[in-house]
Amino acid sequence: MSITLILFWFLSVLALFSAAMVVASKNPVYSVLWLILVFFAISGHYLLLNAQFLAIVNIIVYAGAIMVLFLFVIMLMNLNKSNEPKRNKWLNLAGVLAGGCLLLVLVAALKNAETKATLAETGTGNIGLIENLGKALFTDYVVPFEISSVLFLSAMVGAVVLGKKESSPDTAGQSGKSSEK
Amino acid sequence: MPVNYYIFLSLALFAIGIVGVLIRRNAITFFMCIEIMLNAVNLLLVAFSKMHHAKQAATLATAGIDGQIFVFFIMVVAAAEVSVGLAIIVMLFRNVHSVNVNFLNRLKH
Amino acid sequence: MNALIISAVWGVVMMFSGILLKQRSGIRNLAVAGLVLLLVSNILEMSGTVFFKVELKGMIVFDRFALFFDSIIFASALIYLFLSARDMEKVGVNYAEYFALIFFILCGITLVASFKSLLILFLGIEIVSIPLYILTGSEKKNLKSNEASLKYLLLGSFSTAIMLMGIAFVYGATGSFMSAEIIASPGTVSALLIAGMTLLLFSMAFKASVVPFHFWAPDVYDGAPTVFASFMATIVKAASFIAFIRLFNDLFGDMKPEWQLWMAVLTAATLFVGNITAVFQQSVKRMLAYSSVAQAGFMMFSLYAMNTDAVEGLLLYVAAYSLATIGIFAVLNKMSDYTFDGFNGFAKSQPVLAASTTICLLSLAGIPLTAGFLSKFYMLRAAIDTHKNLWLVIFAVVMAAVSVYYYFRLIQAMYFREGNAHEIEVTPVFKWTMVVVAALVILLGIFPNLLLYWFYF
Amino acid sequence: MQNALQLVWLIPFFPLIGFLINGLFRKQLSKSLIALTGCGTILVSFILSVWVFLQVKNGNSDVAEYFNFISAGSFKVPFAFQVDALSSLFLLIITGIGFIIHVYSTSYMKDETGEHYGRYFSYLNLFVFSMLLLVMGANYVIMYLGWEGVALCSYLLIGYWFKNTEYSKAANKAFIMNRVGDFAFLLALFWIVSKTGSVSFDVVFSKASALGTSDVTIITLLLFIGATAKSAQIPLYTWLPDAMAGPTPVSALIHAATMVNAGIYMVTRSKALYSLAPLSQDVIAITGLATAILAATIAMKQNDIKKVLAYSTVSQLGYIFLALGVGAYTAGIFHVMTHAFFKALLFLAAGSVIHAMGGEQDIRRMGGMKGKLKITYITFLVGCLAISGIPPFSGFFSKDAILLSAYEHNKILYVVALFGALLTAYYMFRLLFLTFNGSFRGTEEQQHHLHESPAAMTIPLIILAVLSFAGGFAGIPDIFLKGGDAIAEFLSPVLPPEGGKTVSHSTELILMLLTTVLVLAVIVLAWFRFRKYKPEEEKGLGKFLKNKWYVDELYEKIIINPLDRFGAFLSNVFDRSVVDGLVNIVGRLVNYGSRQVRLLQSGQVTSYVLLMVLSMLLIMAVQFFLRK
Amino acid sequence: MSGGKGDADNMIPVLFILIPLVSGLTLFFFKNEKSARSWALFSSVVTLFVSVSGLTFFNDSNHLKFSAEWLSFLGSSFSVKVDGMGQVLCLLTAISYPVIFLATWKNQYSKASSFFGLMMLEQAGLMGVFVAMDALLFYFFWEMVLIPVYFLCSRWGGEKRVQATFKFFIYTFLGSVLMLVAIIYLFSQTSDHSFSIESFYRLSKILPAKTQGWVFWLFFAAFAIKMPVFPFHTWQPDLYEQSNTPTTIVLSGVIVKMGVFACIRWLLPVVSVASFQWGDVVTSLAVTGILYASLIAIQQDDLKRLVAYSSIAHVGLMCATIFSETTIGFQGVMIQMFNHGINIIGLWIVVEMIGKQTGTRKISELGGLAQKAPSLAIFALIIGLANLALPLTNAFVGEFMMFNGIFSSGATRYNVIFTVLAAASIILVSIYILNMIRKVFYGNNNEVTMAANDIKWNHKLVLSVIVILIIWLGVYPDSILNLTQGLSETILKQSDVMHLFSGK
Repeated sequence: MSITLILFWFLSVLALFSAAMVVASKNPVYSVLWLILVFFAISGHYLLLNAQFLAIVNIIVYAGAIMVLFLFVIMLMNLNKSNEPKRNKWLNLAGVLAGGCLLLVLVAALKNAETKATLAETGTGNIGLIENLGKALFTDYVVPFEISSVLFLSAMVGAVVLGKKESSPDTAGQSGKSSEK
Repeated sequence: MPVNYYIFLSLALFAIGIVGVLIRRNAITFFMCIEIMLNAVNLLLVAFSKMHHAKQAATLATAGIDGQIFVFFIMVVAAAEVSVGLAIIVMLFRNVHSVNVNFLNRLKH
Repeated sequence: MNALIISAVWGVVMMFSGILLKQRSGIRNLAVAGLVLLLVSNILEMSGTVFFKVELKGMIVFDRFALFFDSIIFASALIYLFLSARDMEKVGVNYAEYFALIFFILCGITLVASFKSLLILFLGIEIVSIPLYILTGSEKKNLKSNEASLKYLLLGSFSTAIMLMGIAFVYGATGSFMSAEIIASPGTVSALLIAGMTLLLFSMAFKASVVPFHFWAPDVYDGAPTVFASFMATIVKAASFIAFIRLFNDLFGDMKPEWQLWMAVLTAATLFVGNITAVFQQSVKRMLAYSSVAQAGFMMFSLYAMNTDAVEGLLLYVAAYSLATIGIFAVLNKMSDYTFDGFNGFAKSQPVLAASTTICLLSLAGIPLTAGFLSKFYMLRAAIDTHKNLWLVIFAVVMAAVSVYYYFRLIQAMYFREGNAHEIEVTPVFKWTMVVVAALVILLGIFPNLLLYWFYF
Repeated sequence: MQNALQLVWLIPFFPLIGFLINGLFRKQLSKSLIALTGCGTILVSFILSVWVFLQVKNGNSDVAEYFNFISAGSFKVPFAFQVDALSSLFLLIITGIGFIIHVYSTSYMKDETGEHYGRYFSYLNLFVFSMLLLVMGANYVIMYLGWEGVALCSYLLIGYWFKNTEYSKAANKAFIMNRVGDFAFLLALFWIVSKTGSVSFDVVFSKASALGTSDVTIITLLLFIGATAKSAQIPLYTWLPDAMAGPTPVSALIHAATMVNAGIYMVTRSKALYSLAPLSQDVIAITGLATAILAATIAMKQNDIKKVLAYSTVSQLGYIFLALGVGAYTAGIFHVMTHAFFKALLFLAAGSVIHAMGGEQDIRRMGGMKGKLKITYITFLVGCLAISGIPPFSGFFSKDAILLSAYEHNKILYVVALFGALLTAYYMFRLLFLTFNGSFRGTEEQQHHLHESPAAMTIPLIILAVLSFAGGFAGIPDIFLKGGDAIAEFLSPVLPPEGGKTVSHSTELILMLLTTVLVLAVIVLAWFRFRKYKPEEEKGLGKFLKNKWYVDELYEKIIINPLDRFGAFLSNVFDRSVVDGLVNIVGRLVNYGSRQVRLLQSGQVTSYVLLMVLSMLLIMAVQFFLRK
Repeated sequence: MSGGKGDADNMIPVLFILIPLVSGLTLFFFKNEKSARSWALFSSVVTLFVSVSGLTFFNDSNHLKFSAEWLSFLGSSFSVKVDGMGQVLCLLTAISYPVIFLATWKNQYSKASSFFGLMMLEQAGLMGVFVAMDALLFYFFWEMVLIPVYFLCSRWGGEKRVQATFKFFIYTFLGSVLMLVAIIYLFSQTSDHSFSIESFYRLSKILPAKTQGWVFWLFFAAFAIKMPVFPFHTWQPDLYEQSNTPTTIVLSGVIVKMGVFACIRWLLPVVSVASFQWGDVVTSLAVTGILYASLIAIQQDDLKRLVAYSSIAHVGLMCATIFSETTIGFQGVMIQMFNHGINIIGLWIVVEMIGKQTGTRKISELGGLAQKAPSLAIFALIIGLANLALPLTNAFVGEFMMFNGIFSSGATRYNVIFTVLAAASIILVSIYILNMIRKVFYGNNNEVTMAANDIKWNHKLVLSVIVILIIWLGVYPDSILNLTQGLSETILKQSDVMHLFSGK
């Protein structure tokens, strides 16, 4: 058993377990922490696949930025186990069963796919390096890259719209009332 | 590494994400589960990109790079989505002091 | 290309207009000007005048179909602005920002209408979706709006995840995101590709609010501020369908046997649930929400049939449906009471508006000599041309008869019930725009080639 | 003169004109003008009919075609009139008797207001017009036009006093019963059309022999059912007695000259068909005889002067059908003619009585009127003698001819028919004695009021009495006068005599004698019984007969009531609950479905996702594992 | 669409549609009730004039045909033609409108301009249905009739009008859309991808029997609901009872003929094999309906409902006759469409007058009206007698021919049974008509009828026109039969499939 394989299994188990714990934890703060662990495990996989740039970005963007944002929000709201909503046992069971079945169906469908014998190269290949990716991003993918700026702009505007205090509560109140009817 | 492993791993993660969506009522956790699903997709894309690279590197040195670029864009979008999403959740929390996704059901039937 | 860049730029312009212009009418006029510019430039592009030359690497292709569709969308949006721009003031204080978001959405729509790469599709859909989450929640103090926004966000991102998984599978099977290369990829249809296709089907069905992925739609349309609900239910829905049809026509056209049955099943389910559920609604707004689901069922026919008729018909359908729904929503927006009873006696107090609304409703119900009829006609014809699953067509027309029930309930309320429909104030512009809408609906119903001619010329 | 016969359209045309003038200008015209128009037009028709009769007697006959009434592909119905012996004879009877009745009416109805007077005469003219149409039609469709026309007129005239609900009910009954017959007639017509492709008499009769026996039998039976309604035979006779609701002259018109003869005319006209269908002939004979007896028994116990006469009509018509059934068409027609005379006489005389009594019709309140109403009495007596068949009154000859034919055909028929003849004599003289003999049983006021009718009424009576007496001489049997049977000779182009007589002269003479003796005996019996009459309650058989065998009640029970209840069930239960209910259930199902389906929209994000995932699961599973 | 003077010659069918359409649209802008009323009457008289001139001066195929480019990319065109049946029915439509306007001259309507506008639009639609020679165009007009009716009935009428109309509307709409499916399907089967009637007629020999079977039912659903044939009739009595008289008159006088008309033009010749195969079933339904409706009519107390059920019975007979596929039957149906239209218009006017004079339509509350309103009584009697098909009135000719048609039909083995059952209705019809007349007009006055007056000159005029038509066509029906002769034979030839089955 090669080191790669051992690493693969280790990271896989880690990712799956952490993911499961994200779902299972009662306290959202724990969920965030477990989720960060998932991200790390997946970054490990990226490294294994020689996609260093993505591994780093994954840590920075997800674990670093997004998850921190989550944490802030959770803390802002002061959420903890106690105000975690009650769940319906049967519904949960149905959820687990549905997800499991979906997994089963997909796995069964794909286990004999033509990719069965194909390998994803690990350790080698330099497409994941920042130099190559950067080159591709700013040549072939420059248009989508620019377009994604529109996305950010709109997200930014959105944050403003949603976050800014209503200066004239009267109008808002009125309209709110009117649609309540 | 057989690409099947990655497929199954991603699917498993994806499924966990779905299960999470199904059983958690907390909007934030709900959101986190979606992040798990996105990550599963990312992992799969990277694996496929490496697979295609392995297959086609002989003809095209940058074969498979598009998969990784896509992952990059997914991360970008996810970030934007999360920012907006959390803004909405906060706005809601301000109004009703709850993040239970099922707590609000004025809109039904 | 013109439209893509101008819409993005104009979105930014609108962002700043909020700071620079104090007059709301100024903002409004600016938006209208932008939209006119968009429309004109787009029509110019149809005749070959492209302002911007950008190397797109084949990821976006502005073909005739896309441009034509864009023109329809911009024209609809223009009418939408004429009718409803004033009402956005009621929603909240960020007047300029709403316009900015709308322009961003239009930008996204041009993307989904002309994508040749799944990456662009993904980006386009997100550019459309994220501003929509915000617009839905823009009435911040209104709990319904909040709730709708949250539901939309959660379900929307869930569907995004599904879509991405689908894209990943497709990529795995073919090694590319470009439609040309996906079609050209050798070998038989693999399980991976089918799985990807199916997942994409789900997520697109979600965006197009096709049953059983429609659950968000009624709640969101109901909860969102009416002005934006109208925008979502028409222009955005149309965009989803265009994306849907492009995806399945360009990428999976060869795999028709794999998905045609599902299209049929989804069509039937959508028609059934949409129409049947709408019957019992008491709120006109919610009825319209369900009706939009039901109308999606008819649009699904174009996907099911996927032939020339279908594509042509979808364009007409989009135009007819958008016109009529925008009109009705605009009137609804003026009302203080959204229930059917709120419309009682409306014809007495506002005969012109009532007549225009009636024409819009007739169009939605598919009564001949309105655009709605011809578009439905196209759909049915396309479906019948497939020479199979005729039960579906019969089922559809039966459901169309059911739809008459709820559309005509509104007509009844307006005309035949004594009521105290509150005096509403409308500007002459509004009135005339409604008349124009009604006239267009009828004109398109009699001479659809006025519209479709442009598609071919 | 062949072309001249093309002008026969003038015969029905004048009554039509009379109808239009009187009908449209009834408010403007004075009564005398109305009377003049009414009678004048018929008189012109009568004169024309005489002229036509003479033409026909000279051996002319013609089918006058005017225009296409109906055409569809090869099927054509021309509007055509037929002039031959049969129709010309009927023309005479109709216009002649009709004219007399018109004249009589001018006086009888003089108390009516101008408007109603005009209405009355317009109806009468229309009646004559319809009947003329019926007998002149050269095909079954034209005949049918008149056929329903007379039904309409009888409806109008029976319900003439429309304020009286009972009268208008009787009118309805008459029309509807006739419709039942029409229904059969129409079916026969369809049958004829589909088998022969034509309705013209000449074409149909020439093709008749090519038809199968079953076809002919069905056609003839259906036609006969039609005839039973019009000519009041079992089972469709009950309308006729009720038809007494109309003014008395109308009854005379219906019973003597027009309506009831329609069936006989039609059967006679269709002789070519009937002669091919022995079964139908037997049916006709038996029905006719049964009707004759049934009606006679009922007539014995009736107390309404007009009702007695009505049942006697039914009975006499039964005789005529008996004649037709046994193939003695000439005898039948002969009896039609004589019956027209004496029945018109009897009715008009009864009218005179009623007139004198101020509208009273119940014979139990009459009696002893022969002193005051001499002319009426004598003419009535003539009528009674004629109908009873006392030689040499007209009824004797015609009835005898029928009885003889029955004897030739079947002895049993003869015996029963003879019995009927005795009953006739019995009830007629009962009527006569109760009305005119004995002491007056009415009120003082009525007695004071008794008077003979004016000349406009008595002159017609006298004319008719003469005819009733002498009418029989048109058909004197061979044994009395060789070639005396003028009527048979006249009719021979249409109704050629069939075979020789099988009965010897001596037998014939014995039979005549027997009949006469028996009838006289019955009259004597009646004399003793009713000379001094005291009303008494009927019991047992008498009550049964008085209530007309409870036939009306029977019809009510077995046909009308069930139909009515069934209709009510359909209307109130089936149509509302089942047919409309099904439609409404669909609507309610949609509504119910709506209420149920919308529960899916629970408002809970989790359940939305769950439903989405489940559908994904389902589609995936089917896609990958169940298809192919 | 319109051209110079040269084209004006063949514009008659277009004028049929255009005059009411334009006048209807302009009517919506009228403010004054009186002028709206006069304008509507005027334009309907103009239409009548045009239609009469189409029968007389311009009675050749040149003038009665028109075709223009429209929706050509869909395979459709604006092609209209007035053939024999079209002439008859257009004439009926044209006559009925002035008659209705005159008869209801004094009726008051809120928003009269809309009322008359909708009436005229309805007329335009009706004309269109009768002259359309293109399936899609036909469908357009078919629905175009429905919309004004919906508004007319819902807005002006009895208390429960809205529900009754709604039911009617959804019911008929369902039928129409099913027909639409059939039309599109047939279109997709035509060799030249065209909606023209010729292309459709060519299909009858091509389509396999099974396909024809369900296409037939899709079509027939629409027609059966419109006619209506038992058991699709339940909308009718309710609607007639509730809606306003002018609309009811048009509905029962002309609109129900659409179903019969459509069967002849679009059903029999197009799916002739199926029409033959299913003929027995349809005829059974129709015959059941005849007896059923007649029995129910006897029970009705409301005059309007009585007329409604009587109409069901009469139309049922037409329906049954169509499927007998005989020349005489066809001719009978053609003339009866006109006759029944005239008669029932007359009957409605009488009913309306009774209601106007006494304030009630309940038979049980009426009586003795003949003393107060003798003219009305006479007209009622004549029209009633025409309705029960008395000879020398128009309906007799039609019914006689139709019964004959059914009886001599080679298309069914049960012709005798059908005829016997159908013809039994002549007894039932006389029962309910005469009972109605007796109970309403005869007998003595009561307090309801005491105050009644006789009818006015305008009603006398209108009813006289109707009576003249009744008698004229009763005495000389050939004037219409000549018009339709050719068409009946053409249609029959086109739909003749018996040879296919004669082996069996």
